[in-house]
Amino acid sequence: MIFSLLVYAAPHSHQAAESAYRFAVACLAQGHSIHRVFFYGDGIHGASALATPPQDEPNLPDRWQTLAQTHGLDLVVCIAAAVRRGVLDANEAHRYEKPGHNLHEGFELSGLGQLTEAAIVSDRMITFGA
Amino acid sequence: MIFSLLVYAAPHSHQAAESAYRFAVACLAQGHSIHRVFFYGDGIHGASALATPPQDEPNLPDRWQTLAQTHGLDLVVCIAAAVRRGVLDANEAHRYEKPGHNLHEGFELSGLGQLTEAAIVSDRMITFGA
Amino acid sequence: MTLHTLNRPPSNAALLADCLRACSSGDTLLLIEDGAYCAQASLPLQLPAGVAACVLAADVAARGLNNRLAPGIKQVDDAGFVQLCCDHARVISWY
Amino acid sequence: MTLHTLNRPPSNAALLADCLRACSSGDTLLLIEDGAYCAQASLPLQLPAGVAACVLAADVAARGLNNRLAPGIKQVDDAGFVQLCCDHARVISWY
Amino acid sequence: MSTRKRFLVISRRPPYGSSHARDALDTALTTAVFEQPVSMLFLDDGVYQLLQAQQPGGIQQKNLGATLSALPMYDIDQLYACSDAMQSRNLGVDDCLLPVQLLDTDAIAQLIRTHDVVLSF
Amino acid sequence: MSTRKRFLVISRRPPYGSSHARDALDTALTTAVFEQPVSMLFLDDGVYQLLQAQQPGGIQQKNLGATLSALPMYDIDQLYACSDAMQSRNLGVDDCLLPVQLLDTDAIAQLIRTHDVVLSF
Repeated sequence: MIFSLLVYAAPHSHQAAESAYRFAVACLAQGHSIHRVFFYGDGIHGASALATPPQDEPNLPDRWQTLAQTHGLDLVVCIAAAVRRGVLDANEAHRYEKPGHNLHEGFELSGLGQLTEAAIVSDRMITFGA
Repeated sequence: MIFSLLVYAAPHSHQAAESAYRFAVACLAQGHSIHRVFFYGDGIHGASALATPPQDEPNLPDRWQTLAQTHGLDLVVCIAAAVRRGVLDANEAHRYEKPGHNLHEGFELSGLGQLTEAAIVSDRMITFGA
Repeated sequence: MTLHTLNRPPSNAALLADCLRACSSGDTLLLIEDGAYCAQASLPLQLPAGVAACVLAADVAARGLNNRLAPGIKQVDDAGFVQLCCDHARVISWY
Repeated sequence: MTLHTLNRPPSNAALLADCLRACSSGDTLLLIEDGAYCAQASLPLQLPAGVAACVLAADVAARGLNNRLAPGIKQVDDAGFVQLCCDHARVISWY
Repeated sequence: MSTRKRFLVISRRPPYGSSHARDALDTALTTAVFEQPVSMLFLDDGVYQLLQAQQPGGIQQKNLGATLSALPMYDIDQLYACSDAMQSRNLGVDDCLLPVQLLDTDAIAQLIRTHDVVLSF
Repeated sequence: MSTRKRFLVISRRPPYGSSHARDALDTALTTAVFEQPVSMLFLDDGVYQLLQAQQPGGIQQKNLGATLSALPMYDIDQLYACSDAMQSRNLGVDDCLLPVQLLDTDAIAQLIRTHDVVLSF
């Protein structure tokens, strides 16, 4: 089956961010495919390149990137939610004349329409929220 | 009177972040002083230099900085909460070999002890939480 | 005496109950943010004896609650919030 | 048929009630994260007819609930969660 | 994207206190822009979004009620609210800023079964 | 910082689902390290933090119960729980991983009056 996930919770603040990752791993292990993981609301913090959890806590942005590389997932971050909360790629940083950018490699900023598109082309859309 | 504030909610996600700022402005307008504003939990996102809200939404990190400059407030961000969530100053970025830093000017990272100290030296400690 | 702020709607019944049971005579309850919904006449607060309730005016207006408030609940502005903090020895935030 | 996931404790009574009223016969309720507290024998769920409930095993263990579960509620692992998604036409997250 | 799916957006939170209500609304609007049929269901404190005369200027937020009023212009006219949630909050359809259909428990379960994708906020 | 104040940390959330419980605990520990007298009060779902046999390895989190057990070593031994919250969750003091005093409504209001600073999570 084709799955897509909506992540609507931030790592370290709500368990839902970690639950989403565990679900994705289980999904792929069973031979399903994941079309897209869409990060929305506070979930966008899961795409931070600067997140530096203690050694005994998982680094979810790193893990998502690795999973995406291995399995060809699409990691899309809602651009409106991310920009207002301070997660920018190089383009947005340039556009708004900000001193740096912090979107983790392997993620891309795009519109909310990518959530709609994911729901259309996937057999199942699962939300992990807080 | 001497006030200190604990901000435990992120801008754009919970109204409490904005309520805290409004309270601080009212506090200073009445001639009270604010010893420290301490950002903890998701509140640390209120110290992001990269936050870029739409024109018709307030940029709270900018506003806090201006308020701090004008009135000599101390804006302290819990270092443990910030680093795991991806808000770093230049020192922490260097220490963890991260490609950039995003702590807004006018804020500083420090330990949770600064919350205790603020509560001790202030007449009132007010929490704005989510 | 304690100032209690509460920022969640009445559907968070456990929070409201904990807040009210923590009130002593002389305390004040200030409803802020989504707590403004707790100030409605249709959902009367069971305030302990000697406890006054008020609500932040900007939050009432934002939510369209101006004509729905319980009569005993006073609206205060931001300056009033600050004054309430001064008038009470400590502040507890219920959220 | 719908899979409902719920990740809040029973104290969020309004959420649990909305979830249960949205269930039709043949639906399944999967309790995850803090929703695991809803699987306790001491707080029996009022499941509509034809609705099964299960709970994510890792969340039960994390919270020390292994000896407190209601007998009718099956524990599933992450693979079981995925399978439940496949077995139902849609998934609703209650949070 | 030639396929069409029936979307249901469930909105359970009050406006302004958190971004949930705004995000639900943006999701519904975007879905409509992508020419998918979308319904909205207001449950629990979500029905407070429907209250007239919201004036959020004092809290530095945009008027959510004004955006809600515009839903029919985006062809989002399948708007539903939980009758129990309305009644227990002393809200009637006359208090609402746009027309909504009230649904009881059975009708809510039925509504869900007629949609392909359910997104909740 | 020669002044001493009596701190009360109120912890109302269950462990693991969100960071509130962990943050409350870190606040109490830090306050103790700064040699201030600190009490903890567990209300509502916060009493679930006290349950024995927590094994959060499967959800990639640290054992909060283990940290709680260490509180007396930091001279945090004024630990209180709401008796109603315990009872309605079918929890007794024997189910708890460390000794707590149960307080009824009057005692909770009294406890608050004897503290200078109250931080709630």
